[in-house]
Amino acid sequence: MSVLVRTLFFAAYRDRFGVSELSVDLPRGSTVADLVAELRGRGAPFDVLPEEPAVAVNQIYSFLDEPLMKGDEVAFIPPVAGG
Amino acid sequence: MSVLVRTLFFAAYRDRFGVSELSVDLPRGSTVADLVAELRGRGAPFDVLPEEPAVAVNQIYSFLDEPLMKGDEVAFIPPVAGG
Amino acid sequence: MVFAEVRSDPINAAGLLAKVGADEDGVALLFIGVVRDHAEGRRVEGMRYDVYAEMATEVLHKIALEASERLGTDRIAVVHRFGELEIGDVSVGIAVSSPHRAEAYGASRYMIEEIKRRLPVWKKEHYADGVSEWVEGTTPPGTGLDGSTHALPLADEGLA
Amino acid sequence: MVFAEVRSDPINAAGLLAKVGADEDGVALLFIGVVRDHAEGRRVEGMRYDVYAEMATEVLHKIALEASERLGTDRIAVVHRFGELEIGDVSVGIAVSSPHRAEAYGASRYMIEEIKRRLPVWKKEHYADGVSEWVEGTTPPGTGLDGSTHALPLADEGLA
Repeated sequence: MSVLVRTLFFAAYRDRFGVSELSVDLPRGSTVADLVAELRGRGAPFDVLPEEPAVAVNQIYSFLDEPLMKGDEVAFIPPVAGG
Repeated sequence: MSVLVRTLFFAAYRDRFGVSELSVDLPRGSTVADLVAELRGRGAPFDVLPEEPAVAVNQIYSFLDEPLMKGDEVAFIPPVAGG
Repeated sequence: MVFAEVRSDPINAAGLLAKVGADEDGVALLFIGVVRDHAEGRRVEGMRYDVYAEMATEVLHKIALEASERLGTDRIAVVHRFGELEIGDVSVGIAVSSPHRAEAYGASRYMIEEIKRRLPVWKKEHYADGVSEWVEGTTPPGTGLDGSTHALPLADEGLA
Repeated sequence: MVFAEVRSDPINAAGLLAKVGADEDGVALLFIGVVRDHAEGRRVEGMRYDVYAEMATEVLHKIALEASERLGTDRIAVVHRFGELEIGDVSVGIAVSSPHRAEAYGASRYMIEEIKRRLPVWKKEHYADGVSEWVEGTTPPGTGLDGSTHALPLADEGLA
């Protein structure tokens, strides 16, 4: 049993990874931290992801211990600079 | 020798006194305080002038000990309410 | 260049914004004072602003110059209206622009506070019951004997 | 009624003001953020704003609702633009109106500060020398392990 989540990359992340979106399969019970570890484990260029990046799960800012469900949208949020 | 000054009344003062402008003759060496005393001494309606009103001499806010010169414009300034 | 004006014609708020702004500015701020339909719980139907025009123009310009120090730019346009105004009419407009926002907010707020403190302008509210009264205001600083404020008996006697 | 929008089309600042205002309001305040020609001493020729559009719309609306509590009215219109912008283009517009000025200034300032703190928007500056770089931003609160901010190695590696 696994959980398929949709990850989104913006701005500097997207430029660096060359993709704006990625589907990632995770073991059931995984958290955002597990997703981060999975991505970083892929090596370059994903290993430049911080260990504790800012994320939004389903468009809500979340902590890294947030459990992930099937179909969740996890966005990696580089430091924001609006205004 | 006397000093002729031009006094201006605005807003509530003007409504109360029925005039917006008055020429007043004062002894040489008079100050704004002397002008106030002269006006208050005329009795109603001028006696409702406060003893220490806000004034502007030649369009600059002034204290009551300001000496007056011939031709000075002395405005009695009710509490302001712009904006 | 600082622009300060006291006028009886309507204020064009968008036009004020157009007077400020520069390529180096990151923000612009427009404050608008509007005649509202109530005051101290009473229904207001309109207002008359009286002004000591020559002095007010000078004072407004001085306030703008002071604000310019805070703003860090001279891109300021401020206009105060006088005469008969209706609900919704703009009585005062203040536009500023500067590279950064903190200065813009500070300078804008400074101007409206100083306008209320010392611009020689008075307003008479027209209430729904037909009565009109001068709004109780603020004694400008730097007046009187010692700069302190004084209760004006005129206000107490309900000079309307 | 609070209006919050993230859009790629130009922002009509005067139109924002027209969305607020009521007979009971004595003031309106319009804040405009504009693309300026310099940043940290470098000459800027333009800018690209990226946005997480669906989330940004939600966050912007939430910020406006929070500001509404401070303002005391729901007369707020806020728009953030994304896409390619030129010098002088409006990137953000915030209009509020309320009976009194202190609340208007407070709510307006609150919104721009919160927009900079947590709106999922990023800007890439185009410099005169042909280089483009993502502007170093702010890690939003309520993220990471404990809500603290973290230096992002990405920024240090000069990801442009």
